[in-house]
Amino acid sequence: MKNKVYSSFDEAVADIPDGATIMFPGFGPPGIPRNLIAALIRQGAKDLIGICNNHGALGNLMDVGRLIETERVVKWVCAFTAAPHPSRKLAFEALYEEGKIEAELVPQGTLAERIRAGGAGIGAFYTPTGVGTEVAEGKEHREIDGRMHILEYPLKADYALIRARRADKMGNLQYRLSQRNFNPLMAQAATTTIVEVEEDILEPGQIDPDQVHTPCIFVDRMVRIPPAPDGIWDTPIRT
Amino acid sequence: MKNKVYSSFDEAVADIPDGATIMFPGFGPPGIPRNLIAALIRQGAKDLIGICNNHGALGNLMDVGRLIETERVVKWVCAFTAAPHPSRKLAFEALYEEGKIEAELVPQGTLAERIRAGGAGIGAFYTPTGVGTEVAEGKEHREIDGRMHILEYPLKADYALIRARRADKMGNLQYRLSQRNFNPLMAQAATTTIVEVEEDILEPGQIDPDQVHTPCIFVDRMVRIPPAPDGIWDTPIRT
Amino acid sequence: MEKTPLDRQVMCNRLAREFQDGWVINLGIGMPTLCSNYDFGDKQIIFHSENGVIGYGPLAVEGEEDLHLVNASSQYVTIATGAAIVHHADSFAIIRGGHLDATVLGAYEVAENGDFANYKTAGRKGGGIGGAMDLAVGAKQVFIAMEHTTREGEPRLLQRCNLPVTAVGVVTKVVTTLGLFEVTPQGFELKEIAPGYTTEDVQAQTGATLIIPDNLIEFNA
Amino acid sequence: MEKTPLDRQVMCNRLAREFQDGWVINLGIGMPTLCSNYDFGDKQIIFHSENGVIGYGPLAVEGEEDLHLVNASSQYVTIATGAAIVHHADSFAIIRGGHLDATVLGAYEVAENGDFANYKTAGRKGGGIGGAMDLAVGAKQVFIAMEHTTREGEPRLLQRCNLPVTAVGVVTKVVTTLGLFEVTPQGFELKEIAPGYTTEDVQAQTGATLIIPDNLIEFNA
Repeated sequence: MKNKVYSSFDEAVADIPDGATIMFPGFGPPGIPRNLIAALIRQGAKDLIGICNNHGALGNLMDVGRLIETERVVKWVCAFTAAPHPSRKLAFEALYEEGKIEAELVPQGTLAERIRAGGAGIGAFYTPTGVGTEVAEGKEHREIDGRMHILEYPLKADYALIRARRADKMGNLQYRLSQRNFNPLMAQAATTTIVEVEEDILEPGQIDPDQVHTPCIFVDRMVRIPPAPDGIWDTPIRT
Repeated sequence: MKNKVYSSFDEAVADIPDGATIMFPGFGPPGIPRNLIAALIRQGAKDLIGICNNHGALGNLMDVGRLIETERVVKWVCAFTAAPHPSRKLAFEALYEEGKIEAELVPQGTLAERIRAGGAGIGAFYTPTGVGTEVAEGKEHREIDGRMHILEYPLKADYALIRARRADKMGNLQYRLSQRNFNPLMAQAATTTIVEVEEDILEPGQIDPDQVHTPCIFVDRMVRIPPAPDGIWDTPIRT
Repeated sequence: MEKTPLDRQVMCNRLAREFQDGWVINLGIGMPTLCSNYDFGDKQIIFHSENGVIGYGPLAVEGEEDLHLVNASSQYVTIATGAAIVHHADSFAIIRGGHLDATVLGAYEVAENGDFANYKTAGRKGGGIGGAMDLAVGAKQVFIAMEHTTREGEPRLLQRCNLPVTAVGVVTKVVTTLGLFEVTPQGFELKEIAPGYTTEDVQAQTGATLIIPDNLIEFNA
Repeated sequence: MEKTPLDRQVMCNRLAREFQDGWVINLGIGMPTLCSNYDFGDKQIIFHSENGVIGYGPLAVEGEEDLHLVNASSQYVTIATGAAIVHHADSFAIIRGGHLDATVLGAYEVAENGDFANYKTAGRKGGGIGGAMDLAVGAKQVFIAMEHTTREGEPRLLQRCNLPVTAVGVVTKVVTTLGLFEVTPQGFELKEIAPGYTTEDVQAQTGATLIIPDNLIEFNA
């Protein structure tokens, strides 16, 4: 059996080259691979292309916003190029407005579906989402069953950085509650999938086959998150 | 809370009208809604359109082959219009060869993806499957990233007949092992989803939210399968 | 009678009253989340959020947050009895596939043809689409909850949207600080009016010609 | 030396020997299932089947069948340690998405351009595609295991397929009762020959011109 368990986050991300396309899951705090993002920042790869629902959150928790601040990102594919509230500007927005980072704004469901298509070998798909809006500009239109649709293409990545609740040594993963979000989709759409795991990594067979969320065939590397302060763990965000 | 638990299969299928489009899951014996199929045969609806991986299996277990024999089906959408072995002909083949039943032959992965698209609001999708074969004839072709694809459209149904291992009263479902197959896809793609359940129907909250395979929002009616001989249960098929 | 604009909770209660037993609902960021505070009595309402939670409950009490569970506004919530979790593509398959009975969204502008704008403000390069475009085209009904006018007193109910639209022709009902409106083929129909206001008051703050039906009633949440 | 066509298990063992540690493999109905009987030693091979089983083991012993678990041939099988189950669309997302390292399929005909035919026999209206078209375009390598000729002695390795094809230009290796063949841009190359046969014997039963390399060896499973 191939060993997929790595002893450090730094080792797990060491080979990510300049120019890599990387998928980052997370929706709100749950499911963000904070430890792998921190390791990627330490590692120093540049000219990166990111695929992620957002571009970070307010506050000082480690997330993609911290990576973007380092100006090692050239392009960001996401559902928010501005925060929902104009008062909550992040580093991304200034860089984007200055033209220092390119962005592709994608409706969230289209983003999720494009990532799924990337992992599922679908060449392209028609969706009604975005018809009549700026995101439809320049896209192919087609009326299907009396309803207008636009054509959207798959997203793939060189790497996906994933956070899971539980794993076995083969790489079968489980997520807990809304931690799941983009994680299974990105694990499937990336060439190399690297996972930070919240619990001790189990022996094969300890996860019920009916209850695996990401099958081991999509997982390449895993690191158990150490206790704080060595590992990054969420704490409640209270506003 | 709406009551979704019905006391008999006959009651659960009573309103299926002539001309209905119905999805039937199953791959090999596991996951076939045998009790609901038996009730549908008793009910007598005709001019039905079926969507199903196969058109029945050899042997005398209740399945879609028995429905097709009754000649109340006008069209069948499936991945097998002939058995894999020419020696194993079923009633369907004779009816198909005589022109008494229309059929649409679909590669199995395209069938599954078309059903998923039906439940997911995808207007159409491009797949490389079938390019250069008879199933691509008459379909739109498009080269994407240097590879030829064909355009395929979603499948929906008026009804899906489903078999699950476990359910709660709200309609959350779990399947066991390869019983899952087409069941979750069809439950999502049909207007009305009717489920036969192998275990006693649980109270809401007794199934872990992380381990639900079909969320309750896709389930309309459920019937607990009674012990044999009133209920139809699989027995090992030995060849 | 004093003219007091409707309270946000009262506005959302009015929309929540439309929800029927068994409905699956998605509440947008901000004001719409207040709909979940309504007392639904015997009705079972299932709240869906974009991150794949089908069945969430009230906000978590401070100190009892489950760090693996937030709603679409990134607030820690509780899980409802009988909930289910799916991944993001399956969550939007629910939305796009027509499996939501209604969504309640905030907006900057709503037009009498059912268009609305809620993701991009004037003069800003970026936008925050999130799940709004999918919700707008996927849900069976799109309800909007918003202030009747901008902070500067400009109308938000318009003949046509000025801002980039989120979707075209999808809004069915709008509740504002001044009343409840239905989007009809003929334009906005004022169904219920805030206490103390006259139809002329409301028309004066609206950028489209209102239809005033004979059966107009006082706002009733 | 006696000319004895290769045994089916021996043929499948030869293909199974190609599988590398960690490979994900789908075995077609019939003869290909014999590949799972090969002794893989320390190599971990994950067998996938169309119905969403990722990691199945040997056939179930009679009397110990699990009625919820079959392989793609509808045989009751056992579950492997560390298995996972997905639904049919996710199962074919694995296939179509390029996540299978190889598939082994049966065939009626294989052409020197890599086309093959395995779903429809001559003169029959219906066909049995099953998962074959998806496997053929999705797996990184497509191996075929089949008799070298038809029951009537007609060749199955051809310049071009006569029957309706399952996919075009995808086959990489073929094992038949007479040897192991690779599909190259120049046509079929005979890599290993069944004991007792001459290259002329094999060519005589083949419908395309074989490439005979200098390093041709005896079939070695």
